Amino acid sequence: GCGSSSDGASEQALNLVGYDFKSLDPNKVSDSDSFTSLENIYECLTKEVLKDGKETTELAGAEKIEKSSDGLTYTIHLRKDAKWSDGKPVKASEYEYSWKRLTNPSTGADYMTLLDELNVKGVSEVMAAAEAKKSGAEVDKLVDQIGVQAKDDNTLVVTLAKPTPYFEKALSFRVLAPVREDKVKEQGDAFGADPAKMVYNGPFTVSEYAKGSKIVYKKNDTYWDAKNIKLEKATGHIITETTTLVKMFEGGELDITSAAKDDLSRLKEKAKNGEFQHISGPDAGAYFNYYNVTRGVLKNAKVRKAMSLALDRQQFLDVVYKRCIPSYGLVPDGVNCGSKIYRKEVPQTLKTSVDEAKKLMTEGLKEEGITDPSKVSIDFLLGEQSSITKGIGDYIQKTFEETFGIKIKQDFTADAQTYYKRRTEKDFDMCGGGWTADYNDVSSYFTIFTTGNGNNSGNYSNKEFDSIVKEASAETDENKRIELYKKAEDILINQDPAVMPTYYSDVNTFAKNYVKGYQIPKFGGSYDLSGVSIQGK
Amino acid sequence: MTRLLEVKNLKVSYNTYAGKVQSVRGVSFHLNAGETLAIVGESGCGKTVTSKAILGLIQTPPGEISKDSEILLEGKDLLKLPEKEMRNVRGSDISMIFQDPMTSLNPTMTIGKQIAETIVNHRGLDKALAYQEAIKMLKLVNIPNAEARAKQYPHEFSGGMRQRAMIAIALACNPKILLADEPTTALDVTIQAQIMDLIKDLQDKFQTAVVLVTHDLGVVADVADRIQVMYSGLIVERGTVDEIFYNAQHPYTWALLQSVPRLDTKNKAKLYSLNGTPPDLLKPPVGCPFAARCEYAMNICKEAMPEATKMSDSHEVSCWLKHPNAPKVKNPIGGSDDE
Amino acid sequence: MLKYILKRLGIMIVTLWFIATLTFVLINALPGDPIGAKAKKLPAATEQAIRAKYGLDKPASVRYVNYLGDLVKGDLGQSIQWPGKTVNDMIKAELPASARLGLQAVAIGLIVGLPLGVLAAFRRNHWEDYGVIVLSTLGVSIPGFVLAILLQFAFGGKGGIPTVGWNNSAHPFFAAFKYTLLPSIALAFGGIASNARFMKSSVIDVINQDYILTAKAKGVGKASLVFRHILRNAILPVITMLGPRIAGIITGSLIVEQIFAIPGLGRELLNSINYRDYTVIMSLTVFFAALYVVSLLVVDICYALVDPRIKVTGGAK
Amino acid sequence: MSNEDNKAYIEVKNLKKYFKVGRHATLKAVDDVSFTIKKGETLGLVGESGCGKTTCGRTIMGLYEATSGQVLYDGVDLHSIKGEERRKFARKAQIIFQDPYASLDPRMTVGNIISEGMDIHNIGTKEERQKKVYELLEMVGLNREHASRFPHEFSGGQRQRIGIARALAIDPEFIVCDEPISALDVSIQAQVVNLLIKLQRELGLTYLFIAHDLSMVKHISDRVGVMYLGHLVELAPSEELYANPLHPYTKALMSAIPLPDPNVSKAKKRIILEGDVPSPINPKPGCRFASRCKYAKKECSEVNPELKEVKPGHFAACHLL
Amino acid sequence: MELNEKSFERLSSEEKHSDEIVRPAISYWADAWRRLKKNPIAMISLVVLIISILLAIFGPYLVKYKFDAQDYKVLDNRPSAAHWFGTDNLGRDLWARCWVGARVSLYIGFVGTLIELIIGCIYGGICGYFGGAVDLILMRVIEVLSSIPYLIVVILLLLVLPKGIGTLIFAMCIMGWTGIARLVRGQIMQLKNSEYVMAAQALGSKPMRIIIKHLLPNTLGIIITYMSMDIPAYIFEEAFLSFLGLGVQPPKTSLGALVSTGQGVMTNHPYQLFIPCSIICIIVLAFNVFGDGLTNALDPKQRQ
Ligand SMILES: Nc1ncnc2c1ncn2[C@@H]1O[C@H](COP(=O)(O)OP(=O)(O)OP(=O)(O)O)[C@@H](O)[C@H]1O
Ligand SMILES: Nc1ncnc2c1ncn2[C@@H]1O[C@H](COP(=O)(O)OP(=O)(O)OP(=O)(O)O)[C@@H](O)[C@H]1O
Ligand SMILES: [Mg+2]
Ligand SMILES: [Mg+2]
Repeated sequence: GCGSSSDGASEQALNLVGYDFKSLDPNKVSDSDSFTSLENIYECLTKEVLKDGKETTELAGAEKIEKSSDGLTYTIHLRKDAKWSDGKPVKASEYEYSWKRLTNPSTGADYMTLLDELNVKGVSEVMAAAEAKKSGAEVDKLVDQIGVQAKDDNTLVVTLAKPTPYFEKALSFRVLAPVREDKVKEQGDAFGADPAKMVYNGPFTVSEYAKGSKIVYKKNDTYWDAKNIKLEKATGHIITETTTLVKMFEGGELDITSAAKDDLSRLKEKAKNGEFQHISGPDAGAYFNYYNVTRGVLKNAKVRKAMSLALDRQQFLDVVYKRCIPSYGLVPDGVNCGSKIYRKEVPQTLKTSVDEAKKLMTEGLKEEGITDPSKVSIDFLLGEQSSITKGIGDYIQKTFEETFGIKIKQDFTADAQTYYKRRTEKDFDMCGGGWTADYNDVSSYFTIFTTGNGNNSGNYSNKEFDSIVKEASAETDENKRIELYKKAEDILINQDPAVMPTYYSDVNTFAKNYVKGYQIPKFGGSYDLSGVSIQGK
Repeated sequence: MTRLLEVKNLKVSYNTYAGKVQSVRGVSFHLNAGETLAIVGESGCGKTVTSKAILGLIQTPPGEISKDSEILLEGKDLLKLPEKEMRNVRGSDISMIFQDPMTSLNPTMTIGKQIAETIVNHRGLDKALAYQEAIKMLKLVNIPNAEARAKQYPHEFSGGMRQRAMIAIALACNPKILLADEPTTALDVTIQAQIMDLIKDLQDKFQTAVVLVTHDLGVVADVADRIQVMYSGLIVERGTVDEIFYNAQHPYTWALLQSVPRLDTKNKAKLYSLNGTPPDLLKPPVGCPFAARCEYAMNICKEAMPEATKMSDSHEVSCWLKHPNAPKVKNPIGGSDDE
Repeated sequence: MLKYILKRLGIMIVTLWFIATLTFVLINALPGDPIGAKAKKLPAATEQAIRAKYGLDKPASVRYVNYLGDLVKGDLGQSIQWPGKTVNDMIKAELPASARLGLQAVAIGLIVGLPLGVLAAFRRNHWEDYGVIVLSTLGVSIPGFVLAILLQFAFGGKGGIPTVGWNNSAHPFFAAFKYTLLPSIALAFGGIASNARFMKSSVIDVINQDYILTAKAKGVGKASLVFRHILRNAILPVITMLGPRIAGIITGSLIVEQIFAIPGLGRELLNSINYRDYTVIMSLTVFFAALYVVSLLVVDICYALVDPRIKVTGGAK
Repeated sequence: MSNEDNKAYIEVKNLKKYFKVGRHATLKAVDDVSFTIKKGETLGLVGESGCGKTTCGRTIMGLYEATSGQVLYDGVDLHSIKGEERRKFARKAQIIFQDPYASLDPRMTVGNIISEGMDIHNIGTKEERQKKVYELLEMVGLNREHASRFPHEFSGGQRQRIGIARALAIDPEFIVCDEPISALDVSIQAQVVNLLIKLQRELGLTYLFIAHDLSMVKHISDRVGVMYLGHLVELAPSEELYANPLHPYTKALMSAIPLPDPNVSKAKKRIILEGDVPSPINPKPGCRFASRCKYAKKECSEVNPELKEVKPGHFAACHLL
Repeated sequence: MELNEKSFERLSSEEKHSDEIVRPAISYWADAWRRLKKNPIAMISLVVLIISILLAIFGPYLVKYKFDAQDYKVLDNRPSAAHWFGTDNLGRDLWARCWVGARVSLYIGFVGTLIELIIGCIYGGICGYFGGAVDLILMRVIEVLSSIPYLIVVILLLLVLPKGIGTLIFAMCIMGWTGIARLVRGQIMQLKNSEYVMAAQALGSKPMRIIIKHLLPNTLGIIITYMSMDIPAYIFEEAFLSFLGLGVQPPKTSLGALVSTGQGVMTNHPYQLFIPCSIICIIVLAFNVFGDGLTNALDPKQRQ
């Protein structure tokens, strides 16, 4: 717990929620819990920071990034004072090793295709070879030839196959952090499992870890910018119940907490009185219900649209979550398209209208040859039972049954794995889901709905949409790109709906007044502690 | 003669789901030093309860001892003694051998310790000495190889040996009174003979008064000085051995004596037997409890309890047949009629 | 004795083999596997690489043989969900917490439950008896997870008792003590209730035995009667139940471990089931089963040591 | 009475019944016992408690599998028949148990207890069974109303009579009476024994009467066998045995019979046996009584004496004879 | 007392018995019931149980709200005259929900216990009666079953079988019966050496007849105790599974599901936890106390 011994001088120690990492190997993980750790212990070439309320990309491990005029070659100069926690300098070859390791299928990295998304030269060949089940040696050779090269200890040259507007932004993604080959060789498969055996190049190290219980971050003294890191120690308590977190926050055991439902309004009230700070804002998560466009009445676009129109999202959130932001589009606020924030440029177009919904539904059903809506039964896959999913299920069921007279069957799975399995196998009519971008660009919100994409759970396929998205990904002109995505979003939400948007997630964090500089990154992990300091505790 | 123990009007009842079981309904008797008093009677007539009451081992509740009962040990009333003092009486002044040697010893304690425990309690010896004493006691009751045996647990003893261990416990502190509740029922005749001899020996040595509860008339004939016949919570007849065996006056005593087959009776001849069963102690009859099974029952027997009639100094019987107005009855076992 | 133990161990190995096989079959029958189903769809090549790495691309029969082979070698395998972690590591890291929690809970259950049971037996059909019945049933009639959270809210963060957490490092016993308090109590409730119950009926049994009467007739004092004569005999049946309880409480504490953020094995098992972490489920199952069977054996041996009537060999000397 | 007086009805040949009580321990409860019982006869069996009387009786009934040896009923070996046949055999032989409290199922009515055997063997219709139950109840001195009651409502003697009624219900020819009176007090003992004798007279039953009350055994039996630690040590007509015991153990036994007559009893000289009964588990070779016998010779502890006919009809197993 | 001639006349044998107290012919069950009735605490719990069962059947119809009717105007309302137990986060009436939940919970408890009892008794009976190799093998099966994590089996079954209460009960029973089988086995091992069993054998009974007619009825007391603890155990089991999201599927509900939902809003709406939890407590308590009383009443040792 937090000692009461240090009343005088502010101790630079923080207690907050912690998360279990799956692995500390940056190449291997894909879950936000692990990213929370990676965020604080590794440094990439660039980093995203919130400056004056705006997400901006800053240089971090890189000192200078030179882009060739055709936009295909990036020459990245590393900062010379960057060091690992064992005192060794960070070298360009460690980036090269990491990226190639990420791309090599034999690693089994979840983000194997990342460099392909960034259009790095030679990577698509590797993917093709892997898909074709080529032999290991052949693939290794292809990997070796991809457009990532350490020219010397401090210079990394990356060659792209085509211009990629969001390349520099993506460099902040922790999957692309450098990896020490010697450590990987030494530990083999176990690399990333034991924090004590890891080396860190970020502002913090993991000094103590008990799975399922707590994770302790300690300031990394060899970090090049260590003098600007105020926080000495952060203890993350691994707790899943938010009620417990709130209780501990109010009882003084935590300095920072999130909150949900009734707790949220209570804490907001207290924050208004200045008892502590309320950090809030939109987040990068977009939530929606997939329509399985290949099944039953949901084949009909009018039916899908009708359902999208019928949902009173504000009421839905008031009843179920008591937080979050109603969504009438696909992309949440605060995600960039180039230097502009997409949502600021493109307003949301969907409007709740029960009358129109009813009309559309009747038409749609007629087209499908159904006159009696009570014959229609929609299987709503909700995943594991929790108070939230139960709330969603009950609310949605009631709404659609009352509005249209159709039947909604709440379909819970025994566990998460079954849910994912059924979702991947498209064994549902409607299914809750969502998407959060990995780096600050709108592109991935759209790519997932392209024909055949692995995350396209609703079997959505629209030729026009596909071609627009493809065009947009290589479009270097910011404004044109925004226009293209606007068109794509209109197709996805209005013309030929793929999903029923429900809400965007938001940030609702409370911090004690003495906690300064706490940042919640939009992409990747849950918090960034590098700017935190304790003042006047 | 010194009256060591005097029981006056002992009444014990048990509260059960079914109602109040009146196990002992007013029993009075005395015991002199060094003598053996046998209590005989049908099973369930209150023999065990009487002896437990003397030791203060009736659990209350469910048991209940009537207020006007008295049990005087050398003049002090045991029923009024506080539990603490009663504990000092138990084992040192009065001790008891229980009916079933198989279950009356603590299975998780060595025999030696079980004997030593009494000695520590009452003679104030320290543990080691008491243990030595316990071994001596074992030797005294003829357990061979006592040192080794003392270290064993009850289950490693045979029935006869267990019973002897029980006796050793009971006699460890030279009690003035030994209550032996059917000490040999579970044993066969050869062992039974051994045990009875042993008790007799010890009694001679220490001048212990013995109350022997049994329904084996053979044993009674062998060791008792006086006999008390109980029926349904009451004493119906008492007297010296000879008086009871050769000059019994109560029809129940007659029945008891008659129904035992003798070695000299004719093979397969019909044995004398009593019909019916003893009365339910839940609602004992107002009259003589034996009336329902008595050959000689009269109207009065059902209506009132007979008073005790003194036949001699030591011989008393409670039967309406002894009333001067009652018809004369011939004693079926050939003792002298009346007088 | 030795022979008996060896024989029991032999039977145990067969049992464990059965358990291992059955678990293997069950796990493989579960839909979904640790790789195929994730929030984000993995590239096919990645999936394949991972499958190959964990041998999941081989037919079930081959995997079964490998699995048994590894088990025999004492290698419990690699986690799929937590890359780089072996099950042996997990057990090493997380058993201490679970074991400590479990043992403390059992201890509390005994320390509180047994006296309550004795009290109830001695005061049978008095208010103390009813009090114990009501108290113990109330204890078990509040679901464990509610009880745990209630305890957290009532006592957590007060008087230096942390709401959640654990301390494995530093001073192994005392530093951790405050962390163990609430979860052990939460876990102990069931034990208190059932110990009290069993103890009550077993004490009543013993009180009615003839040898207690013998002891009373000897003039044995109250304390010595209870401690030397009654308890020793009454505790035997309680011992019998203890073994499975200890083993069970380690596996059974999953909810409490989760609520109190304790790095324990129960939570690990729950996790692994949720994530279909094949190797972890199978190995933990076999490990728990082994624990269970061994504890049964230990209890039997203890029982024989406490009760002189029971000879494990069954024969006379 | 039977008309074939001299033919053996039951023949027990070298019967052995061992119990395995541990890995290396065998309890020889009945060890090589042979005898015969004629039809209509009562054979008494006495001996120390634990000497194997009950086991012997139950093995003869087929309730225990014999370790070796034969039990012939009218020449048919009981232990060679199996399954349904064996179950049918139950109609010929029945048993009355030692303990009247334990041998009646506390949750069955007396009527059901008595008719159970008839149900099993499908004897008669429901009404006939009912009638038979009433007859039996009256025969053993209870009344009809008792049929619908439960055992706990009866006294020990009454229960023992229910046990007798149960045994009689399927018209057996042979009854093993396993200490049917030892749990009862004297006045009731007499009732039961009288009943058994009456039934034998009326129905011509054959009894194996087990008890350790020697006076009672003498009273009821035609011949008496004496057992000691699994061995049959003496077998003779009852008058003869009591008048003239040959085996040292029998002698001790006879001398120890307590007599309900103070003058005789106090005057009587008892043979007090030294030592305890040895354990029947893995017994030593030789005469089982040797360790307590004051006449024991070297031979006694080495060779097991055979049961020989010492006088006509009087058998004994002792090296001294 | 007045003595006259007549007093000393002999009684005839009928007269002797005229006032002999004959206990009324009372059957075993009537006797047990009579004894149970004398135990006030057991009777109180019996009444509580009956009321709970009645409420579970009729309770939901005492209010005009359906248990799954949502009303967003009354979200999370405290108990009031309109909603006796208040409302939940979707504005559903908790009184109706609690009793519908109790119905499901009790149903699960009773049916589960019944199934378990049947399997457990037969299995345990066979183990106990035959002993030897049969017992050795069958007991290993139990050992194996009780070593497999319960959750795995439950999840597996919930995945493979169609969803519903039936499946839930089946999944719970499949592991649950081992306890009672053990218990019955132990009892029967003791009882099979009773003389009345041997008497039945002597009459030529087949083993199954002996198990069913003699052995099982005589284990009744302990079986009832077990049952009185087992029914609540099922209610809990379901609550536990509900906590993990594996219990009864919405829109249906159960006491367990209500408790696990209530636990999430404990700080802000304690009544949502407190009410269903109290109902569980009361039912469980009543079962336990009643079971205790019933065992006492059926115990042959306590009989007079
Ligand atoms: N704890 C008890 N609760 C209720 N009734 C009891 C209790 N103990 C004894 N009784 C009753 O008291 C009566 C006398 O019992 P007691 O044990 O003294 O008989 P007994 O003469 O010793 O018989 P036995 O020869 O069978 O030992 C019996 O009817 C018995 O049922
Ligand atoms: N089922 C059994 N398993 C093991 N040993 C047994 C079994 N039945 C009896 N014995 C043992 O066999 C021996 C003979 O027992 P049995 O019951 O035949 O003696 P008994 O002569 O009838 O004695 P009692 O007079 O006490 O009834 C005893 O030592 C007994 O412990
Ligand atoms: Mg008695
Ligand atoms: Mg016997």
